[in-house]
Amino acid sequence: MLAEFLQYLFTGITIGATYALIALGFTLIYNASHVINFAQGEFLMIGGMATVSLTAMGVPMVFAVVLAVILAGVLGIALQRFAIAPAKQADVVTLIIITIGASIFIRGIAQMVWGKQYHVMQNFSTNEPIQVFGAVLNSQSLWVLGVGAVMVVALVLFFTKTLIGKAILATSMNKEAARLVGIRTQMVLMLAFMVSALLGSVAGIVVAPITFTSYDIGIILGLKGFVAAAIGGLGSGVGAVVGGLTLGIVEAMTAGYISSDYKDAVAFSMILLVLFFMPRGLFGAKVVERV
Amino acid sequence: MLKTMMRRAGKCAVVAVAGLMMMSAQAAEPIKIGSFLSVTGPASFLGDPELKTLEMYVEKINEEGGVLGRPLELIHYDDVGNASSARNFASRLIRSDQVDIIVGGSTTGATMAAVPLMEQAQVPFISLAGAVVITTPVKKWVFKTPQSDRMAAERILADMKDRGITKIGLISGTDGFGSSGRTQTLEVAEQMGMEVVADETYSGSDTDMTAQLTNIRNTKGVEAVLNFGFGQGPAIVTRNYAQLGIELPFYQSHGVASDSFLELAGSAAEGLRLPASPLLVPDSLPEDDPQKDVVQNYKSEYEARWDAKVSTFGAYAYDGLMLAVRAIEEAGSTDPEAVREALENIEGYVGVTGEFNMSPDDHNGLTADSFRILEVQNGNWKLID
Amino acid sequence: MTALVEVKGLDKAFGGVHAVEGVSFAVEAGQVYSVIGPNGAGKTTLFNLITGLYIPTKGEVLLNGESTAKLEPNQLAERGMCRTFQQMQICMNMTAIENVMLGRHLQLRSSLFTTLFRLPSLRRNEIAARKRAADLMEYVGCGDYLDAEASAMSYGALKRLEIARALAAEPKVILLDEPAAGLNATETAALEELIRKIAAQGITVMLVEHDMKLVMGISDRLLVLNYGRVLAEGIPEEIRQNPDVIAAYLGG
Amino acid sequence: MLNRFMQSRLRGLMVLALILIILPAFLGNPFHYELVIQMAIIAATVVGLNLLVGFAGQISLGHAGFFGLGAYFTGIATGTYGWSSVPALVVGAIAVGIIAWVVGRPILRLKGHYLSMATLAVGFIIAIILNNERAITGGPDGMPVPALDLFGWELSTFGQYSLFGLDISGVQAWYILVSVVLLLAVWFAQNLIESPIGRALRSVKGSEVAASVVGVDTAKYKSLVFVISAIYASIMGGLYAHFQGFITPAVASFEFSILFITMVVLGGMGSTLGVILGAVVLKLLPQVLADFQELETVMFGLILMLTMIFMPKGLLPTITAIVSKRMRKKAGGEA
Repeated sequence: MLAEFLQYLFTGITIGATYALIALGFTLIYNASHVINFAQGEFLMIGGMATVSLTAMGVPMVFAVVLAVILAGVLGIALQRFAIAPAKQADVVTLIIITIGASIFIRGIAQMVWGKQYHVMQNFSTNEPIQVFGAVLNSQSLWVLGVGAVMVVALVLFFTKTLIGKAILATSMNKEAARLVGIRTQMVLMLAFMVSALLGSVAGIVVAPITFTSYDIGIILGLKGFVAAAIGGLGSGVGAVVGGLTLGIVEAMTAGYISSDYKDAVAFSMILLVLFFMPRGLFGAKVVERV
Repeated sequence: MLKTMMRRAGKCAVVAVAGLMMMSAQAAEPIKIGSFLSVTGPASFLGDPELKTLEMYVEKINEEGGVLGRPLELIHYDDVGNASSARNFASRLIRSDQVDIIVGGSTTGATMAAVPLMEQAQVPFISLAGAVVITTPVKKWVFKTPQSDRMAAERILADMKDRGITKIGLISGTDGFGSSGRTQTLEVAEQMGMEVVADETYSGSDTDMTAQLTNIRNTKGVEAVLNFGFGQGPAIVTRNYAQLGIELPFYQSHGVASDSFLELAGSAAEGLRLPASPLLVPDSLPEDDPQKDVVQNYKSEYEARWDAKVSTFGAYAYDGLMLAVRAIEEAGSTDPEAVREALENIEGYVGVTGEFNMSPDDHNGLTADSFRILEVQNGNWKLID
Repeated sequence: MTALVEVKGLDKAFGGVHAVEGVSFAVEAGQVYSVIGPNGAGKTTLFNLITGLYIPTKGEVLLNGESTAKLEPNQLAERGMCRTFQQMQICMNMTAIENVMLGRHLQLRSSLFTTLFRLPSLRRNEIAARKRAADLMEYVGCGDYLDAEASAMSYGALKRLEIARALAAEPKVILLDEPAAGLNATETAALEELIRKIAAQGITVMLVEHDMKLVMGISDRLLVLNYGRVLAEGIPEEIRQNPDVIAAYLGG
Repeated sequence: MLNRFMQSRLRGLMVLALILIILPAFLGNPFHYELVIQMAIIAATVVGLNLLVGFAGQISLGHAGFFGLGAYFTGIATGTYGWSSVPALVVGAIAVGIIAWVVGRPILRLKGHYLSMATLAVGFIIAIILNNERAITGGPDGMPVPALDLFGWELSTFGQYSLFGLDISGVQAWYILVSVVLLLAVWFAQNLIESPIGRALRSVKGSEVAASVVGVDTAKYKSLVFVISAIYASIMGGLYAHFQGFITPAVASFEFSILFITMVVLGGMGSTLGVILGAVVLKLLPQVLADFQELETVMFGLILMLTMIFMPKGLLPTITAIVSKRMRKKAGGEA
């Protein structure tokens, strides 16, 4: 009984941590620019695929990871600079379509460069699973959780302790005011996209040994990240983490205890339920409309 | 370079270069072979080798003088694994390109979406997809080259029975391949007096199947586990299976019968069995095996041309094209009814997938025996029987 | 006779901060009733409470003797209450005249069937509504914009357009939230004239306004808010001489 | 003035009718007819979606769910239970309308991205159900759908018919049918938009607060337009099923929902003819790009992105704005 439960929990937390990292990426960009970036999943894909192909070319793992993350970061900046920034006045839906176009474009390039096959990435440490009260835990799960935790702490420090982080926060709260006090909002927006891309690519790298990686892995994981962000409440960092973990755990528990057929349906019903009672997600800011 | 250019340009119309060499072919109109395949998208691991095979052998046949003295022209579209675009491209092939025969349909969904059109337009159609519904009940104009999933289920369960297994745990994908395979397995198990005691599914995009496997492990009486699915899902299942330390005999379906599966699953695949065509183990076939030559030739030609590992899915296209050619030759024309009849009466064609014996009641022509049971040993396929 | 609008012990808190606290007053039909007070005194919040956009923390509002506690803004509109906004709410995706015709919404009930087939009755009603809207636009003084897109109009014209829209609904009481804000002297004078005309039609006018000259000139009664509380209430003469009011205004 | 008003109102419809009448002259073979027929079916669907997105400003990322439900209802009713097509389409539309009303009431309270999320979830749930209920829907491999029968007429794309003494092929008959349906869809949409109901809808997009204080029951109108657009989708889904002859759960998929909303945005939100153009462009693009093989995806993404960046208002509104600016300049120059 306990072993079973633990097993589902491990599965849920691992995948949930991935969702959380993606959701954080959504949150970051949403906060800075109020854009829902449907290309978020592609950062994840770039991270995993670039690392795999670089190591295959003989680049040592550590350098491969660093290069992949940098590549994703550059891509994030490019996305903001060339796709989002020129469309300042666009409608919310129009921006969504632009990011969808961007994600199709990135995916197409990746498919041309890296092909359509799935690729394997080795576990960072041992392949031997760890036994905990009869449940087994993939050692890579610990990496996912550990790296996830480090990223969250780093983000918190970034936003509370660094000037750049504070500038992003200020811009998200009031763009005009931020500009008036001398913050270069365009820079800040690019930065937000970059950090978000870094987050995504790191998630893509740590999770790749568990999920494999391919040019199209970003579609569904990106979508799940959006779901997680919405459950938690768009724009809330805590919400993104809680939303991601909740989604992962609910999926695993449903697959384990209820029906694997309807696992995804249950996850989506959960969103409806959450939004039904809390129209702005679990931790979403309560906004009073000014009229 | 030129080759890749050619592939990219146009509809991949590999029209005869052989025209100059063959006097008769010079004047002759090409025979149009239409194809719609899932070259990109989630089923690209099927469509990609299939297209490569078709391109390569159409070229080869043209170099050797074509069919009935006429060159072949391959007209191909990519349906991205989407059934409605498959249907639309099938319609384009029939109505706009006016092809003589169609060899294509990587997935069952794509095939079935095109079937009503083929039946109405009366165009011979050789499908490359697996599900038993494609040719059962028999449809006048529809044939197929892969063994059906039903045969795979029969073959797997028979092998289990030989090992004294009667209670199995089943885990399948929710995609077309997995869910049709699941249905067939449930039916076959009942006929063979075996019991499916656990029945789990996962969706194509899932990244962890530990929860489902835990359920199967905890089900009382499971003696072996069968995973029916294709794509990366079965590789994840295999790895999760190993991580959970499940000791029971493990079976996969023919959906993952390729070397890339071994790469993905790694050492976790050790000891698992699956039914496959002998293409994966050409060298371990006995000398007197009728398939030995054709299998070895296809493998070496494909690998030389594309610098990529051969897969059993490409072989479906090989057999499809060869059956089409043979039928046209026997019919002596491209008259659809004549070609259809010739197809229906093909007997003793030894292909890469197996030996085909078509009949009006059987538009597949293969038996479950054409599947060989392979086991993964030391990271390689090993022929069991 | 009961008051048209009666406010009883109204209270609204935003996360512990009381924007409006214990406010009570009554407006008789036909009056011009103004709410004044320094910035942040809670005037707009009060209007939002009265028109059902906010739900009060405590207290209630009676319209024609009926409690409005459970009524949505649109239900209040059905009962004859209409308003304009400090931050204008114009539908920029529509033409000017359509904005005013929107105000006729309650008078233009037509079934889905009639609409889909555009039956003659609908066409007749539309023509009449358009005529009425055009008249109202002339009435409030933006007749020049009959064919214009709302997005092409000037600020002052939009302010008047909003009033026209409210009037199109044939309200019993109209609430104007800072109608003179951002207007120049000439425009303000025109506005004062307009408010007088509206009041002369027998429509009760409630007004939030900063322009003292305007307010004192046209109001029958005044309510002075400070920090969400009632500082004073009465006719203009009383308010002018109220020492608390003077202190609040001079001190603030 | 009134005359001009009437003229401008029906001008778009007449242009569309004219195009549909002339078009067959340019259709070389039955496949071209098929493409146009599909375009028309999809176009009518997005005309309905545009009522919701373009006019009422409520984003739906799950509209294919209703399209799929309509398609499957028709498929199952006619295929499995032997109904005739017209009742299947009508009952399907009613059923889908009720479903839309039931799910619409709670989720339409949501705003912005939360509404997108909720509609996305509804679409996904529908697709998952269609995928999983094998016994009824045939599962992921899909199900065949019989040919459309119109009051005893069986309309197969391979048939031969005679209409008023004229011999027409099956695809031509279909072409006439969907042309009429599309024109009706546009006519209904325009009638709706230019009515008190339509104004109420547009005001919900323009300013929900303004709408509510003049008496518009915004919740009611949001539900109404949600249901209407779902009914559009359901009927067109049913026709699509008949036309295709075979449906898979992909008709209800997220990708399809995204395609619909992209057609609306690309063509021009709030422009009925615009979204039809959007449907035509996005339906044609894959056929054109099919020749580019591996570059297809890249080019599709690039075209989508660039169009939206440089024409954020959509194709048709941008084009008309440019044209009318030119004409004004010309007129100004002459005067």
